[in-house]
Amino acid sequence: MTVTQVSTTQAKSMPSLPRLEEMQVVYKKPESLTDAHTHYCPGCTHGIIHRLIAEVIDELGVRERTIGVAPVGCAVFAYEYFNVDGCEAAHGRAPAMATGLKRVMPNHIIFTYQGDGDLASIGGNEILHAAGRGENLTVIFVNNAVYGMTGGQMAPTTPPGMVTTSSPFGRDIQSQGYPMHITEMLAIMPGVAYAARRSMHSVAEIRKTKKAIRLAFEAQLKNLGLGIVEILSSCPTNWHLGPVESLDFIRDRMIPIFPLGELKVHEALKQSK
Amino acid sequence: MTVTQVSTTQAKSMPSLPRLEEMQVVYKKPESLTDAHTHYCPGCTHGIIHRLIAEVIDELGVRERTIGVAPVGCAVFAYEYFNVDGCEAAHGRAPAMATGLKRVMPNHIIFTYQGDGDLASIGGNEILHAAGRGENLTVIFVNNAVYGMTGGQMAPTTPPGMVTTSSPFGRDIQSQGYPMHITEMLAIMPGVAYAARRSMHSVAEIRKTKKAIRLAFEAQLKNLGLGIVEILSSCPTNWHLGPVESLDFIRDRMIPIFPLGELKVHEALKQSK
Amino acid sequence: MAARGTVVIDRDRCKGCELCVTACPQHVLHLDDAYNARGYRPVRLDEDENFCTGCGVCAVVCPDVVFTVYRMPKAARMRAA
Amino acid sequence: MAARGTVVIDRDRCKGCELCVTACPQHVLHLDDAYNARGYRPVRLDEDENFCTGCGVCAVVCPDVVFTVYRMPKAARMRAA
Amino acid sequence: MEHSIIFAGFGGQGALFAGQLLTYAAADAGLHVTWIPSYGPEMRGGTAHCTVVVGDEPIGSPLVRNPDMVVAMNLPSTDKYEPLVKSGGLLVVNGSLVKRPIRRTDIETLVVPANDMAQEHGSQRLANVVMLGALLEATDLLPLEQVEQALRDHLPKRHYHLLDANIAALRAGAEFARIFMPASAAVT
Amino acid sequence: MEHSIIFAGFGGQGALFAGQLLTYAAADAGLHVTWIPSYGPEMRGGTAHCTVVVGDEPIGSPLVRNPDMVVAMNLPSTDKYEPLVKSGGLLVVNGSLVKRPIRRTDIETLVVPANDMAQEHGSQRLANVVMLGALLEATDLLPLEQVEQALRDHLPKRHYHLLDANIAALRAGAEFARIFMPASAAVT
Amino acid sequence: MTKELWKGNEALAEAAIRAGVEAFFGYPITPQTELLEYMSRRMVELGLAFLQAESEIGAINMVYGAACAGVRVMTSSSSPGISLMQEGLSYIAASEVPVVLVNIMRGGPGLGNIQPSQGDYFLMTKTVGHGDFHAIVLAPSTIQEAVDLMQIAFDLAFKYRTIVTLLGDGSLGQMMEPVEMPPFKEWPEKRPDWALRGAKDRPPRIITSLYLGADKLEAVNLRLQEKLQRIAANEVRYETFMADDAEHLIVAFGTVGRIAKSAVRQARANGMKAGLFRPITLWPYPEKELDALIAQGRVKDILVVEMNAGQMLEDVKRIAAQRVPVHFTGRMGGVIPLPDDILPVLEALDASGNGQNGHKREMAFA
Amino acid sequence: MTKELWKGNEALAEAAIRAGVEAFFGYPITPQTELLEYMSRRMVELGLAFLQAESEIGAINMVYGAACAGVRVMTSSSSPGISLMQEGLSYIAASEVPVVLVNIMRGGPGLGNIQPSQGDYFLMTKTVGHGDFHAIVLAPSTIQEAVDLMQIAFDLAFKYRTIVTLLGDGSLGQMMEPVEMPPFKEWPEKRPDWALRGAKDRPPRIITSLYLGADKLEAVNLRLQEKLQRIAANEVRYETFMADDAEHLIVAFGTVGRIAKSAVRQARANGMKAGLFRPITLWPYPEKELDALIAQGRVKDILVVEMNAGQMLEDVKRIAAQRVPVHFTGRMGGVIPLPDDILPVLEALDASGNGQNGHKREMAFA
Ligand SMILES: Cc1ncc(C[n+]2csc(CCOP(=O)(O)OP(=O)(O)O)c2C)c(N)n1
Ligand SMILES: Cc1ncc(C[n+]2csc(CCOP(=O)(O)OP(=O)(O)O)c2C)c(N)n1
Ligand code: SF4
Ligand code: SF4
Ligand code: SF4
Ligand code: SF4
Ligand code: SF4
Ligand code: SF4
Ligand SMILES: [Mg+2]
Ligand SMILES: [Mg+2]
Repeated sequence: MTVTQVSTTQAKSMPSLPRLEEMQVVYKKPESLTDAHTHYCPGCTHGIIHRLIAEVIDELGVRERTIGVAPVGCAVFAYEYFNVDGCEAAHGRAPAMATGLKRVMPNHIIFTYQGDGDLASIGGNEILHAAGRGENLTVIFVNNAVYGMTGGQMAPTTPPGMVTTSSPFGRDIQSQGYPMHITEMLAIMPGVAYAARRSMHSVAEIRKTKKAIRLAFEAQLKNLGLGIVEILSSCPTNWHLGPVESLDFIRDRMIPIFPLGELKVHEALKQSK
Repeated sequence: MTVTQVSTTQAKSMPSLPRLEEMQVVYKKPESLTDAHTHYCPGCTHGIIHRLIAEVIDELGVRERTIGVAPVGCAVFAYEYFNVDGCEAAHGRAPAMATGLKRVMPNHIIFTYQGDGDLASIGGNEILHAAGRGENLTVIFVNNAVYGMTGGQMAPTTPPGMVTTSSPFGRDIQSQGYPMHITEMLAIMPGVAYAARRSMHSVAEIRKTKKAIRLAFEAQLKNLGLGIVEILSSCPTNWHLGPVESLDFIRDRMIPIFPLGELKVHEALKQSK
Repeated sequence: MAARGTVVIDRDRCKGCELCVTACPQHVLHLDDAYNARGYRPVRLDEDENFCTGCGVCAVVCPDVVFTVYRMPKAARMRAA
Repeated sequence: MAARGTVVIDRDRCKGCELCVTACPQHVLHLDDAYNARGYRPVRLDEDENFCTGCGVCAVVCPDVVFTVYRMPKAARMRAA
Repeated sequence: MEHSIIFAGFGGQGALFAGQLLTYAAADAGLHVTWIPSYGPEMRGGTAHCTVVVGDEPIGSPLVRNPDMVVAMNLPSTDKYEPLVKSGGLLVVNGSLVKRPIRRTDIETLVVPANDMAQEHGSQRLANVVMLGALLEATDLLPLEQVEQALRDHLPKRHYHLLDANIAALRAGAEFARIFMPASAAVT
Repeated sequence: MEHSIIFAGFGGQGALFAGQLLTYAAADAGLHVTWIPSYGPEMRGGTAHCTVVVGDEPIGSPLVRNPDMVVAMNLPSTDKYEPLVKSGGLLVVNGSLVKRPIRRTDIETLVVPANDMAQEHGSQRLANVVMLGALLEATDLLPLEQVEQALRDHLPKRHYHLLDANIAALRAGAEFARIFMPASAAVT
Repeated sequence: MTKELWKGNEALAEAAIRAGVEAFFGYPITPQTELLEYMSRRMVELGLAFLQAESEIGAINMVYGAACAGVRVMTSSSSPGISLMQEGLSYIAASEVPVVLVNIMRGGPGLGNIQPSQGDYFLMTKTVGHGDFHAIVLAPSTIQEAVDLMQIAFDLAFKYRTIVTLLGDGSLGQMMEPVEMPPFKEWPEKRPDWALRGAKDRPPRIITSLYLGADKLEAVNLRLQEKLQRIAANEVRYETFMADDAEHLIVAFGTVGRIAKSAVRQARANGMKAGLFRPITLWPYPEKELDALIAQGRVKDILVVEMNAGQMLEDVKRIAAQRVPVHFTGRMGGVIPLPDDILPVLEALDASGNGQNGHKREMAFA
Repeated sequence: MTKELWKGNEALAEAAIRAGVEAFFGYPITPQTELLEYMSRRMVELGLAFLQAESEIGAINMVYGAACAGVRVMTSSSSPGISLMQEGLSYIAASEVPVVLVNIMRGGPGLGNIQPSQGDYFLMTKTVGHGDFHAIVLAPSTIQEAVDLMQIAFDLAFKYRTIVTLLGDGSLGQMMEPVEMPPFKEWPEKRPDWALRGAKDRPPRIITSLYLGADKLEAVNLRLQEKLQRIAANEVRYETFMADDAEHLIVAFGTVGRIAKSAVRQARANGMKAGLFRPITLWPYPEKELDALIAQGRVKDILVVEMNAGQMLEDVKRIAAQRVPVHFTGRMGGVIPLPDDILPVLEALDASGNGQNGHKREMAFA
């Protein structure tokens, strides 16, 4: 990171204040992120999720043996943002690709980062069976209710009535189906060690999301099975809302359909909490 | 049907007995089955399931507007046994093919007949999304714990420890995963109007299975959404057991893993019961 | 007890799996010694001590739709009894 | 009340989404009028009535890792107070 | 004759619509014409551009490497396309947002304070038609009236109340070019 | 020389193993040989067959349309292969199960009461080696000893206690052929 | 002339509506998505069957199902999505149900990018799946032509019970051009006599691709091949442009075909005798027609231009049979070959008196 | 000679073990299943990675993942399963990771049947997915050759970072033949310098097939094409049999290649000057070698024999370039063409003095 400009306050900082050097850094960019600027739209919470994952990797000290699997979706370039080895899966197939990696490197930490179109639509079978097999993988499942990258089409997670570019009259559950609760479905499988749904809409939830991500990685470190965190995330661009209003959309339109909470916590993880 | 030989009793039937003509036929081959002899192994309960479906189609009087979708699996020739229009889906894709048929002929009755390899393994995503969309389809899901047609490989439904041709040391849940409960997973979806697991191992269960199949068709007739009946079925050939012992295997080895019962019954179906 | 029903067996459909033999409550079904056209020993109705009741259980368990089941109408049964 | 902490802003990373502006409990963050190299109005720390506490909330909500957050060590804070 | 024009700007600046307007006008004038936008995830970069090719014979490629003319509505577009304009071509720059000098000397440059002029007509959102007006005046691609008609015919219904403002802004752009365009610049 | 032999019977009759035995023996004798079974869902039909091709040059097709010899262990196999045996070829039929006459006159036929003979050696399951013994005797495909050795080398371990019975049955088959084979039948 | 400006993807969609499409199943993928989006509004308005499938595999198998009902059904996608449809397409071809498929190609292989490409020539023309079959492949070079070809796509599909593909690239899908939309087409009410509509007053019908006996499957294949030969004999389409007296013959299809036309015009203006042979059907390929042109003896050399590494090139070489040298130039990865790329090659050929024989693929990447 | 009888599928599996395979992901499908079944025992015994995937799509993407770790990984399937792998294979090719793939072809199209076929020649050689690339395709005609080619498959895959395919058919997979198994191969401990093994003491590595800029993707494609040209220059394999003085040259591969050998022997015995050209690499095709043979002038006509409707035929015609007539005979749907099918055609050619030019595909289905 090149700090291009220090905040204006520094100049006019009052004499009663200690100088920067005297202060403690309480937050800085995690080592597990590169310096690259992301291509995400302003206010898109994909970026927050990236940061949380990187923080967890830092804290667990596993950066040097972590491999990230990027999806096809807005996060397609995730491999350029994480400071770990990375690869690019075909649309929906990240859990299969991750399985291949993990099976030949069981001591490495493998995570997938997948959108709702990627994981819940085209990739339903791959996540289902990775979970069924109890693969020791960590899955970050970013639910933003639409296909962001391709321009905001309906996803399996789109709320009923929501207008998207492929549901111009609003999602009609009669003909276009109901929002899907993949995480709930996965949670009933014995191969799943940790499953939670969290959200990006508030500071408190962001903090809880980080804890969930940490547990999903710990499940892998302890070889307990698959850890998955579904994260309600914003898509200001395709929702046609400002970044801040998008958080309200998550709260008001998504959470009622996708309740937050932990759906499955393996016994062996309960200590760590 | 050509009755090639009447039972020996008829010859020596006692005078006190009424002759055949005086009796009432209480059971005969349903109209919705053709005369073709099936290619199933002796004692394979695929045949019973076929018959039950045909009986239900007869009873509902929908034979002339029913279309069956056969799977890739031992039931690949199902279309030759049902006396209805039929087609052959690619492996696992019957729910998608059925969706295509139903969407262009919403007043027809479409059912798929799928094995556990077909539905639960390769075809996981197609059934998931047909259920998610609440397609008005009837799905008969024949769980015989193995890939019958290809010679008895492990399926997602294979009990832990079971030796198959691709789990020669017995299914090891650590590396080969846990038996999958697809029907339970589907049952939580609002698009699913009826979901039940039944079995072929006893007369009573066969009777219950028929009721379940009937409800799964009624769900479609009433446009309530997807109806699915998972049926525990035998595979004497690949289990290397006699037909009768195979029923014991269902009872003793499968039912403990796959409990029987109704998992979901739409309100509107409860009257019909 | 006398027979209250009977079954007609489509011999060439039978694969000799014995599911019906095991299931028949009256134990009146047995495998024939001879083979049918498809190489199986088909089932045979053999009423010695017991008699077929036309209960239909054999038809329920048979995977190959071998049976047509007949039952004496109530009236006839009365007459016979 | 005086500042107990501060933030360093990586101006060119900022996309001006205002998530931090809304979230900052001290309301000390605002968008700058000038554009940064990528065409966005980046955020600025503006302490008038309120002061940054180094609480880190801005860093928590920022999607673009714009902030480095500093806090006065307890000892120093005591001294300052 | 065949001419290629690239319109480029930030997402909301209406570069794509300006190009479409020209395209409609050309089509209505019986010319051959193609319009093609930048597409795909670049949307998220926040910039957008389109290429218009007009001619009196069927158009070959809808895309060009070195356009005859570029309408650059912001700095990144200017940076990107200044080097690409065909030698002898024309670069129309939005002077309201682009403060740097144009370095190329083998092309004609027309700097239009489009946002400021648009604001005078009621909204910065009209900067795109201001720029288009200037382009039309500086070239003989099409008569201004043809584009005015296209505006009347193709302005989306929801913006119809802005028709007059659009036409005024278009004319203002042309007017500006009439005054400020170097004589040599009647490229086509 | 190149010879093709089809072994066919019900699933449990061991036609595939009889063919493999011949294949092992041929390979051990340094001949070129291929063995290919019927495969796939036909297993469920309950019948099984395999084709063995032996020769002193590399084998071309492992499959044949008209085999030189057929060993038919049941009626369906006899029905299926009688018409296919190459003219001048040999059909060895299991007379214990096939009661109908053989109609072809342009081929040699050897009817072996294999099940009955096998039963005499302890198990009907030995019918396959009885048939193989007869085939070997009726032809000069390979010396009997070569197959005896193959039995010793390749009989699955779990059946090893049956080795002697197998060899005895094999020899009995040969013995039967020696007596009952029409002189003209030494096909190869 | 009642021309309107249409975006390629949307024009294809509307053209399909005019052609009588009754059902659409698809999955979003750039640069094809607007086709699906247009359908999501238009078909619903018209009460037709529209469904965004869970994946391309879902989509093609839904198409397969609807096609079994004797309904006019289509799907559209772009390169990676077409790869995923291969199994389904092979089933459809073997089952002989009529289906229309649009492929708006993008840069590959793999995820590649979303720019225009012709990298799927082999994939589309040689086979779209396992086993012996071909789909009819129509390759329009303008939006108008795409619209017009869409009008015959369902006819061909139903006439031959086959897959008909419209093969375009990202630029065709994304660009706008003036287009004259055709009127709505009339179709008979009656469904074909193989369609699955319920076994009422007739024996059940079966649609399958499974034939366990080798003889049976061979018979099916012979019938399929015979049909393909009929198509090859009757359905070839192509265009020539200044080809009659051409010494340097460009062979190019689709978008490159139209660009090559500009190049030919420029070359002629520069005094070169250039011409264009543009196959419109890529399968069946206009073999006889190209052969005849070469046989006339005026063509001194051929320049194949493609937006790929040289795929149609193989067919042209086969047909040219070393009678004239066949050269190649092309761009890949989403770069469109412009007249600027083509003219220098033509000039070099003109200057060299086309001495060298054979394929100079190096030129491709100069 | 320490030959043992091996079933083709199992021999291939054991050969892969000897060649050092470290991971296998697959899905059952006849007539390939025994390969997977053998691996399910053998690899587990050896402590290697074996997994029966949920589908062929799962399998190929697991293979993709494992290959990114620089591990020797393979999968196997049969025709419909290969169709499903197309997208994954295209990603693998674009990402340039080494992978070995076995296709034991069956009758198609669609579900078809499980009998031997060569119907996937186009699918395997022209492209195994969208975009511009080829896999190396090795086509053994005996089990021994399959075993031997498997020994070099991983070398080729790693040397060129490419997909290497072993292409057989149901008869190769199902038959047994005497085979000499090679010893276990030694491999260096070190993983390749592109492998994803964790960013320890080095910057992170990325394996991707996404290149948004057209220029970047073109550069990748140029590198890919350059690599393919290197392979084409160095890795061609073929066999000739009595071809030196042959007047009637049969061209056939795989199982048909061995059958044709018998036919050649018989034809020679009948006094005809027949010979065989058998490509072992189907991609790269032994073009120069076949060309040279024709150029010698002794060959009067060519007879292509395939277990399909005439696919390799197109390549042979391209290479023959009308210098000699190219005829075709073949069987489909799982029927194997026997010497009995081939000899009459040879005889007809011999008798006719091969007057007619061109392709008599009708013969195929006599
Ligand atoms: C096989 C295939 N089908 C379709 C696409 C096009 N595509 C790219 S991203 C995407 C959807 C992404 O949506 P999601 O997974 O929700 O991620 P988001 O962009 O919303 O974060 C699609 C359909 C593709 N690249 N490959
Ligand atoms: C794409 C594809 N993959 C694999 C196969 C091979 N195959 C045929 S049936 C089958 C499994 C059938 O098992 P199941 O669905 O459980 O049905 P069952 O035979 O047990 O009734 C498989 C893997 C195929 N035909 N197509
Ligand atoms: S399109 Fe939506 S999900 Fe994608 S980067 Fe923009 S805001 Fe985020
Ligand atoms: S293999 Fe198993 S499932 Fe298939 S027909 Fe035989 S017994 Fe039934
Ligand atoms: S009807 Fe009942 S009693 Fe009669 S044979 Fe059948 S099972 Fe036995
Ligand atoms: S159950 Fe049916 S098939 Fe089995 S023995 Fe009885 S009659 Fe025969
Ligand atoms: S650290 Fe806290 S007080 Fe300081 S700017 Fe950030 S949010 Fe505001
Ligand atoms: S949250 Fe980050 S990107 Fe958004 S305005 Fe604040 S500092 Fe800038
Ligand atoms: Mg999304
Ligand atoms: Mg099964």
